[in-house]
Amino acid sequence: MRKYALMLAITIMCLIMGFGVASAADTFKIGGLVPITGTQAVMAEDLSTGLKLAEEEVNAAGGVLGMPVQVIIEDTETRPAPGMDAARKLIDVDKVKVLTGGFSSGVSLPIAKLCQSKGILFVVGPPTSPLFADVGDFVFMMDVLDKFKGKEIVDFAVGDSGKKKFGLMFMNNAFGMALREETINNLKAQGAEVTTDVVYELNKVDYKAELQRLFAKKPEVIIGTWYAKEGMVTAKQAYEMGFLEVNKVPWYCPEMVSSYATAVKEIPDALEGVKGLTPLPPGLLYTEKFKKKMGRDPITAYAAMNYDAVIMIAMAANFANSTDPAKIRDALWKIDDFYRGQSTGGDKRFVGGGVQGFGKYERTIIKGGKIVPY
Amino acid sequence: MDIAQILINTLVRAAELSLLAIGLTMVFDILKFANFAHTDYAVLGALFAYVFNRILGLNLFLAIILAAFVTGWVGILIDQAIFKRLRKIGAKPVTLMITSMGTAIALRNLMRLIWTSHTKTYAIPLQKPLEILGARITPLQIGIIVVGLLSMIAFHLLLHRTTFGKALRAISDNSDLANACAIDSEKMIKRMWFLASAYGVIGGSMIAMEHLLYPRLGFDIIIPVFCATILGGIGNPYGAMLGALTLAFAENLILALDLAPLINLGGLFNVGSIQISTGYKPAISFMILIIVLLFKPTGILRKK
Amino acid sequence: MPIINFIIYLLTMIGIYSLLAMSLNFQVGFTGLINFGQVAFFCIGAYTSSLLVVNAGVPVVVAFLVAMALSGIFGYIMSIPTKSLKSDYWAIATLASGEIVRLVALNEAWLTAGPFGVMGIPQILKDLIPKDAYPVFYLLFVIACIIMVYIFLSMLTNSPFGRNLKAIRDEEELCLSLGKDTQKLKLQAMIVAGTVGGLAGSLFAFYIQFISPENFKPIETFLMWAMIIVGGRGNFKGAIIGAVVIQLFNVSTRFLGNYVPLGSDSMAALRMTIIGVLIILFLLFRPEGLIKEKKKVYD
Amino acid sequence: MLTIKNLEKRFGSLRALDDVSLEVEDDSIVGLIGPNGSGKTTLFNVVSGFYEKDGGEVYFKGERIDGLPPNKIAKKGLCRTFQVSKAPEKMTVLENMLLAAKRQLGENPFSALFMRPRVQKSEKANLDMALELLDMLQLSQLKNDYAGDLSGGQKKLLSLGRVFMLKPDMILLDEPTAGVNPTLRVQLMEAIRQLQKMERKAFFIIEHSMKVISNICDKVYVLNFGKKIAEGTPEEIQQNEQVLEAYLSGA
Amino acid sequence: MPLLEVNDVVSGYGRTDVLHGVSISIERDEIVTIIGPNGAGKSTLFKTIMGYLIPSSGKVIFSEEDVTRLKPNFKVEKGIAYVPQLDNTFPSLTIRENLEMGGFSKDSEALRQGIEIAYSTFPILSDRRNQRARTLSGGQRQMLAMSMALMTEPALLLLDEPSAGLSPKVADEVFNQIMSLHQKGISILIIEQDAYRSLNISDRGYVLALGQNHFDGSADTILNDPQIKEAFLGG
Repeated sequence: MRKYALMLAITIMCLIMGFGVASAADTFKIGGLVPITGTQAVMAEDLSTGLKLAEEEVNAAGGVLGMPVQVIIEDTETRPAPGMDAARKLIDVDKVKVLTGGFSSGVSLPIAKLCQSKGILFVVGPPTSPLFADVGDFVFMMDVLDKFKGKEIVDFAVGDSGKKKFGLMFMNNAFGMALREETINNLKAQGAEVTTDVVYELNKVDYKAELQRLFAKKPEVIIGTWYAKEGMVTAKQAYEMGFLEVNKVPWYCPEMVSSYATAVKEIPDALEGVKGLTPLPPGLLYTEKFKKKMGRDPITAYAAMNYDAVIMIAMAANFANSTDPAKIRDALWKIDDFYRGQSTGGDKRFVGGGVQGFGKYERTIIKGGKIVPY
Repeated sequence: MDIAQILINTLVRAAELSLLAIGLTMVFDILKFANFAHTDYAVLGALFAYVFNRILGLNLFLAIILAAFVTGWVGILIDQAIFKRLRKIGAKPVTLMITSMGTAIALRNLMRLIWTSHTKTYAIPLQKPLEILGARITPLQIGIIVVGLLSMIAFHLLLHRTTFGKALRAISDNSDLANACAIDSEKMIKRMWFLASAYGVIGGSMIAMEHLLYPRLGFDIIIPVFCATILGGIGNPYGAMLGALTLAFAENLILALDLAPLINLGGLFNVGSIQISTGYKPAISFMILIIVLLFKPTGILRKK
Repeated sequence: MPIINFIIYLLTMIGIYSLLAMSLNFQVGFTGLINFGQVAFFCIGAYTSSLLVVNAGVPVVVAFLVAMALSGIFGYIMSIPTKSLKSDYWAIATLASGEIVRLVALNEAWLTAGPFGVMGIPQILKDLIPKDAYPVFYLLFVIACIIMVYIFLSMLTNSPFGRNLKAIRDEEELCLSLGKDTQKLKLQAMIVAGTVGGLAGSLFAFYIQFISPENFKPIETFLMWAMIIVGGRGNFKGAIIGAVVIQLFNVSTRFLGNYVPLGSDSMAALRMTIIGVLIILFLLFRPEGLIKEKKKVYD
Repeated sequence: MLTIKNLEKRFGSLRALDDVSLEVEDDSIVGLIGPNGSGKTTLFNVVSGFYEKDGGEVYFKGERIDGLPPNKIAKKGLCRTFQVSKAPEKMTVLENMLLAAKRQLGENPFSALFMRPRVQKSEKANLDMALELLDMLQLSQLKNDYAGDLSGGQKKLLSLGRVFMLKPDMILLDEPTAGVNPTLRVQLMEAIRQLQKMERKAFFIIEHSMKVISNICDKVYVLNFGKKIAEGTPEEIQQNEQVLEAYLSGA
Repeated sequence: MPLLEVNDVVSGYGRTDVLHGVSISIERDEIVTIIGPNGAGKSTLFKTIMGYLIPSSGKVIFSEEDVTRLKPNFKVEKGIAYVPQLDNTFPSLTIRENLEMGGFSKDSEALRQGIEIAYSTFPILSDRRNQRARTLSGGQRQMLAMSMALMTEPALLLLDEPSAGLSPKVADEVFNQIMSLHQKGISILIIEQDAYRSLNISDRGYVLALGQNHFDGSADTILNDPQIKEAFLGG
């Protein structure tokens, strides 16, 4: 009995000490949700850096209403329940009024609903699900919707290859399936045929059977998207199975950077000639800052969205001359015309439902181990 | 359906899986529990090999051998620290199994603490595929199949030609009697852990070479390895190889199968091609596992 | 007071997990069924109740009951192989069946909306409760459920039925020789456990109001196991204490970041390492857990 | 009461039971003897349903019972004890006794929950009976100890008590007196005989001690190599040449 | 000084003691039989002598050396060999491999010689050397088990019910073999349940009951003691 009483006491002490520190100082706090562990952990460092860079920059420029900005980063573990823990902790314990970041739509959606119901502003960073638009007026998005991305990639692939038989390969999660749906709709609208439509489970090490299936019906063009780990394995295996010969069957990818950022460094030869969309370039300013801080190139473009989100929140708060989320919300609609962002082509104007309407995607190709404009 | 390619993919995957399955089955055979941490040992070894290869610049082959050696000792160390104590207090196999689950979680996250979650690769160039009978295979894959095969033969010889192997079989048959034959079973168990972990490392490094390497890899491969082991009959090393082959073949074949002819019954119905959704691929090994357990609980090859 | 809100949230989650841990303890601690697929009950309960309400407009009470029934039926299905399988083989089979349930939820998009998850799960009795009091109301609701389940399970385990289960756990052959249909008993135990798990799933779904297959990965089962190992098997207080300890530990490490100079990735890795080590240490040095199984004494 | 016809059981090439036929009459005590490894326990295991037979038939009260699972056979009133007594580790002696009681209402989860008064009433009755039996077996001071902590002899007694709780029509006892101290052993035999007389139960006993056998058995069967080599009254058996040769080897 | 001395040993499984203070001793060149009913603790005594069980009190002394807490494999190296009751061979190993296991601690030359001796003593083993042990009949299995135990050239041989499950004829053969081993200078300790045959070849005997010494004396005394005869010999 004594032992467990002691343990409980220690745990509660930890909690109380945590509370004590968390509720200190006179700062403007922004909650940053980052998938530090779990399936998307590979990008965590970049995503956090995006947030931290913006924080430093805002503070160097005088902060918000004279207060320094503090971005409190919490781990979502890429799972909904701990994501909820993180958001609750930020809102209830750290008393943040504004949240940003997020990665998987599946993790961020319940948080968005929570924010809406509590009157907390949530400027969603990388997630792209159209469902965010329906949540309510406290939710904004920094990335372009799948709807736009789907059309963009189909336009690119159909126009560029001039072929009509498509094989699709998308990951089996909210992001992948939404993109797949938009892609299929757009392909049908363009009169193209989908011969095979492969969905794959994340975090496996062998995708040969899926690739075999993808090519079983002899598609003429491939459209597919991955995360870094799966992109690397799939590219390697496709190459080794003779499926990655872009002069025979061209490959298009709606998410070049997140799919191939690792692969392009490790196995550039395999990916030579793969085309796709890049939500970049992140402004030179951002890339340089990132390089200066981390001493390397960013892996993912999504981090720039986190950066933009923090800057825009700070600008809006200053513009509204208030830290009230509702006022910041209204101000966001007013400042979006003025802000040249670092992500998705720089245009950060919101349209109905608080989503990005004008983001541009650059058509890119992999050449000599680099993603370059096509 | 491209049978030749399916066969080659099957062989490569089976070679990797069976190296891992052998270690698992050996531990089960001697200590009678399913070691959930087994693939994590393998990944730990693969990460050691990465350190030797990429950071110390050692030849990859040497790096893997060295890593297998180091990890073998880690396996012994963990056994001495954890499993031996449990054996001493006469814990049930189920307790050992749950403990190994705890060990797996601790080890996996410790690796993440040390090496971060980022993916890693060895210093080997991208492989150009060769064409054989219309199927593609890379030299590395040929190497994997050969190493797999050689390791299996070595394992067979070890079990049947060396005193240590015979002693292992004796302990597996009847450990009390083995003790009465002056066989120091604790010493043999130590060596067994060394061997199981080392074999795991070879399998793990081959997966790392052929696919990717990251600390969570152990968790992502444990189910197929378990499946192969049980499929062949736990405690039987040849069963483990057969199980690995069967599983690898099923995974590759089932996704390629077109069920339409089965349902159309020679023109009775007219359905287009019906294929199992690739989203269910991870379920294949589970389903096979459950079906085998239901109808032949001892696996394909009955033990002894 | 926002901190109070956070504590209420935490307690609610602890409550839901302690239901799951109690259900698992009923299987492991009382019947000796090593279930590594406990998360399946959680998943089935959550999906059934929320889909019935969201898609079919069924009243919440009915949805809860159907969810519990369905997950009980799944318990029944899971119990069938115990007839021919040894306990460790069965354990691995349950691990597989837990994953299969998740994969079905992920792939049968026509029913479950696949990876997008079930949106728009309404709050129970939303109109009757003032908004500010709602979290407290739900917490009380969960606590009421725990008390009910606690009484329900204690009554069962203290009855001749529970005695039979304990006998199966300790000496199955003896039980057979005394004319007990052990297969039927296991089946009944799994149905009971499934029902409780289904209740926890429903409570979770209607609290979070959004569920997706990502909620139901094998790691959840592992956490439940950690709870009953730390708390102690063979009694339900242990399950609750275990849930409190593990959940508090999980959350408190979020605050530890303020003091320990470690990155968040390392922090999270460290947290899981510690949970793993905790399990090992408990099994090695205090196998009965924090709270021992109570001896039933007659006078 | 029990009729066994041409029973066979093989383990691989070993014939553990080879064409064994025997009978146990209503309210009689029958002994089964034979050297180690002669198939006595195997016979019990087959009759009580723990092993599957390879041939032959088993009838109990005129009903065929071979092929039934052990619990069904036990329910029909044919119960057994084990050579190495089984004792659930974390259940007290009293719980063990109550466990065995027959047709308990509370064994069904529904009635356990919703018919508590009646369940408690039957528990009370069972409890009284259990205490009485424990008294007789001299275990009552241990009633709240874990069964796993008992000594081998005490476990034997407990297993007898459990079987009596079941109120079966016939009991198979596998070496009931091994490891039990001699004074208690006499009492035990006395108890068995009384039970047989008062309640008209049949007993089928594996024993090593000839003394026990000749004291209480009406009839004895002798097994060797899975074959029945003799049957008769204890006196007859002790005179039987073949038995002396096989079992008492050279005496 | 006796070869083996067991002094007032208390031992058992887990928390349950089976032996409550048992003492026996064997001189060199003796055959000693321990009899007693099932559950008397005979096998427990052997397991305690061999070191599978560590006694909670008491001592086991072999060749004037305290070996109470030594693990079984070291006891074998010291010169005690043990043939368990029924599971006394490795069924999935071949006969030759079984013999190799028997002589596990020997170097290869000694091993080869040992195997040759075993083959010449039991030609049937030689004929079936590459077959698995599970194919052997009961008597052959017992011979193999004894040959395995002899591979270590022990000074003391512990036999747990050597005639269990054997037909009288085969049992006679086994006992003849035991006699001839004894003539080679090996001391032998036998457990028997129904023990006429083994008492007949023994010098002395012990009667164990309920985990305690009940009686000891020369084999003839035991065989002719009417009380023991009635209580333990089934006569």
